[in-house]
Amino acid sequence: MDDVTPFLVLSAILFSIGCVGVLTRRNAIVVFMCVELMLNASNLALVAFAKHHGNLEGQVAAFFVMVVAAAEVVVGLAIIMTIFRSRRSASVDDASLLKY
Amino acid sequence: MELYTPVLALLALAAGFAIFSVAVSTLTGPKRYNRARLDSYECGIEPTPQPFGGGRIPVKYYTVAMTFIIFDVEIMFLVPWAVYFDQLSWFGLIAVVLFLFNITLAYAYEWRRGGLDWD
Amino acid sequence: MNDEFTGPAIEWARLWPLFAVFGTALVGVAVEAFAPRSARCLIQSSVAGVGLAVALVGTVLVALELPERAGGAARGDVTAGGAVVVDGPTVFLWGLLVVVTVGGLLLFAERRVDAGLPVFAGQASLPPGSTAGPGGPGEPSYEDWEHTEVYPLLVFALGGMMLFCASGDLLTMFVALEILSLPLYLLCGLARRRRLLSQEAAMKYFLLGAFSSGFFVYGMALVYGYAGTLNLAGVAVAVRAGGGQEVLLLVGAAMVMVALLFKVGAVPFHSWTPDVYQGAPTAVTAYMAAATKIAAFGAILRFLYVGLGDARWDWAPLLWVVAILTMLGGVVLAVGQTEIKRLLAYSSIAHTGFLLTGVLGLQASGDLAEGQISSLQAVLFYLATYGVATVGIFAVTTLVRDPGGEAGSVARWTGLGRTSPLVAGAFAVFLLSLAGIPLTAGFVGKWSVFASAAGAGAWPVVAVAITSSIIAVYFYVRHIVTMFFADPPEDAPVVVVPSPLTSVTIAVALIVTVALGVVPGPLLDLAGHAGQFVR
Amino acid sequence: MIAFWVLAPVMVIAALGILFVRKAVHAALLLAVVMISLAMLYAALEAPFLFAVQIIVYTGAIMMLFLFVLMLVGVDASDSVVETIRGQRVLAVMVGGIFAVLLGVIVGQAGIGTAVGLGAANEGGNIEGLAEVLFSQYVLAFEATAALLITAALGAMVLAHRERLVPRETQADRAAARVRAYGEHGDHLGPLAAPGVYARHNAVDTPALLPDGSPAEQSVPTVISNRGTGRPSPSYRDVDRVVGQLQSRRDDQDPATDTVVEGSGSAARGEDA
Repeated sequence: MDDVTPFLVLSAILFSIGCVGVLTRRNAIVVFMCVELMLNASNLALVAFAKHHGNLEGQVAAFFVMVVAAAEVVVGLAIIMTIFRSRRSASVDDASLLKY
Repeated sequence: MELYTPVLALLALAAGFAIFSVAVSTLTGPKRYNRARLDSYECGIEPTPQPFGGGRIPVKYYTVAMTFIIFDVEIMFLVPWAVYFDQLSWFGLIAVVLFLFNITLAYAYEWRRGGLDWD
Repeated sequence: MNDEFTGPAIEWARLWPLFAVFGTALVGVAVEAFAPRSARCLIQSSVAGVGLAVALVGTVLVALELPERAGGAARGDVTAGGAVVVDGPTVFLWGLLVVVTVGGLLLFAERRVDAGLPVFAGQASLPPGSTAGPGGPGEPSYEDWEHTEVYPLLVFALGGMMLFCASGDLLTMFVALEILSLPLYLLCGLARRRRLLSQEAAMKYFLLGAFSSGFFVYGMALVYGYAGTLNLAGVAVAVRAGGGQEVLLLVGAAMVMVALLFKVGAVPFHSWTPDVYQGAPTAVTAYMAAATKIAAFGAILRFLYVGLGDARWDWAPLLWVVAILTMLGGVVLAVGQTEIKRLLAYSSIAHTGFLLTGVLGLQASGDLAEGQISSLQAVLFYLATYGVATVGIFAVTTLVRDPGGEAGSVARWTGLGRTSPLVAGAFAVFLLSLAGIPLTAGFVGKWSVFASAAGAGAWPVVAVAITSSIIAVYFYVRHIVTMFFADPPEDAPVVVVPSPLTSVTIAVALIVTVALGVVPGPLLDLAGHAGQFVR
Repeated sequence: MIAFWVLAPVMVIAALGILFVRKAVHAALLLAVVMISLAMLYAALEAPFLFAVQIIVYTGAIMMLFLFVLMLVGVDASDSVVETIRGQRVLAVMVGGIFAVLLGVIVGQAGIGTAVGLGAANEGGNIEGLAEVLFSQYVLAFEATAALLITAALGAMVLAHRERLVPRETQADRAAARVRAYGEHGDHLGPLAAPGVYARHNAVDTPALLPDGSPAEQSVPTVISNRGTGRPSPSYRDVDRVVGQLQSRRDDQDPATDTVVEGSGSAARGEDA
């Protein structure tokens, strides 16, 4: 347990999966979940690096990221919900008045 | 790790019980579905306010969920402060009181605007 | 750990404009909570106005008192445990942000352009199209209601921006990024007219913004992995010491830059810009087009110059590519646009490219020839000219209206110069400034960023910049020509006479744009006087 | 390390699942799996406080909000697989490439070295250590977070809360209005009849029977009658048939047959029950 590399690899995998998810999924709520996955992966990296460096700054950063994510989720889901109520669809593509 | 064994055992037990009960009731229970059965209430009072569309929950409760999240986050900030209170002394107290005041302002706003009214 | 805890020194004397802004927003929330509806709009806008005035005065006072550092090359202080750096560039950007926000506030409070109705939706939680209340005509309805929450949101966004360009560590920068973004996401979705478009703009902006902030956090983690600290000065120390896993630093810095470049709308992270600029209420577009760019360029400069200044040769080539792509992408896509706001959005993308050209002009202060414009000075000056012209030009677009809202199509503006020469003339001046025609502020700005980039040896980028400026002149001038030398259509849009709020905004922006073009000296000196970043 | 090797595959599979499941609610549950596993990894990485925060804030609050919104917009909302932006998947593959690079970078650094470990930093307790960092370097960020939370509250209220145009109607107002309606139009003053639970049937979707045998349609909850759910018409027809039978017997037969009718009536009741 002296080497945090496996944790970093895992966080890289999760981050990339989240990234691919944002680009391929069409449901706004699922897209947003993939963003949350990315943030979680980043937190894992922060906590792993905190252990690596032996200081707690990384953990505090991860804590802040969680808190900020909470506020972001409240605002974001409110926006997604509003547009769903207007259009009765949560698909990113159905929201296409603004293309080109 | 030994410390966590009972916890893990309990987790496994709880998960097993949950899965078992759901599975058994699906397998053996009678299945009759109609719109009245899938309604929020099969009988009783008419739910107010009515949900929009086909959803089950009125959008109004979003503010309740939001309030929960805000206070949740607030408590998470209070824990380190409370644990380390004797060292943080006045500086920490002022910082936290300022923080709490701000959150309370948001709460006052929600309350005054009827975000908490139950109708 | 077991030592006695001592709180960090928080220098109120340097930070109080920031606290004044946040305090104003909090007062705004209290007004929302306790003031009666009818009085709210007036109280809110006055509270915000007073708060901004206090912040502006405070910024000036703070600027006058900044202690000199490094033998006069820089001035300022690191405060709040290294989280905030108040130095010359910071206060310059603060002043600029507050000024732009005042413009935004005036546009927010405008009522006369839309027949006495406010700019924002009466009740955003209602689906678009469902207009009034339950009653018929004469019954109470949401029609003349207004979300006065927009004022505290505006001020919160300003606070976030001020913190953003002053943050001394990546975590504070991240929190500030969110503080400035969340209100803007919300404001984008609150248009009174064309609600669906507005809500879609908010959703796109939000989803892509959240995506980019994911990149920021991961980049922050990798930089932390490299340096063992999130503090930019600490990162600089680690970079100078060398060793460690360089690649962590580079990937991390690249990811942080992705998020920052997203905020300024650089190609290839620009796709949100036209949609959001078009969908958002024009007052919000005016504000965020100017202010977000100012704040985010402040953060980009600080991150690159302070944190990664010694790794310049690692990031400069990548930034060359981004700058070239951004300029070309912006102008090429702008040529085919038929909507005014989209046209301006693409032009703002091109301006991002010009600003990045200026960022590339970073040189060690020893390499700087006597009297040569430093890149920081050039970018700060460019931001001022761009910000003022942007607020002005979007303010003008609110005036030309069709029955259903603003006349968005370029074709509708045909012949406007004949029917209302004043409005068309103001629009033309702003366009010329954005194009960088001499005797406007835009020219001086462009000239200074190009000069500083050329001085640093970024010749290819400067060549592309000049080429794209010429293309840009083509479509700006084409628009001016159709405005003045073609006949107006039968059903020409109405040009409304705004209240003094909008008129003053436009007039001041116009005067500043022309004045900075004729006598750029004082502001250039001021930007130069700001000096370097304090580490 | 055992925890890691057990949880990591689970997390990767769950995360991949988010990419492929059709229903949003399944994606949410898979994300919850990832988040809870992550909490356990935090415990393994000497971050007990974050272990708790991850569960409480992320799994408890954020996922709750996600599921709440899914319930709100309908759990069945699933996305179409039709590709609307051409080259979308290609782009995704490209991002997969970036992923590979990223992964290669970090694995290539195999062993960024031995971790220092948090033994020293956590000596006085993990939460105490965090508090010290939080209240020194990041105290301003902490205060600024309040701004973020207020923004969230403003946003939720603006977008999800509809304010009242007219003051709230109290019970007293409603009672007064009813009496006024009774006085002016002679509207029914008392409560409506209960549904037909005790009349001929034991479900609320059947109307009560008035003394003359006709159904009291107002006794069925409007929710049910508006949606046309349940079984409205058969019971109505049933009532008509029985009433008709009663009437025809009464018209042309002697009283003795009444008992038969009652018998058939009770048989019908038994069926329905």
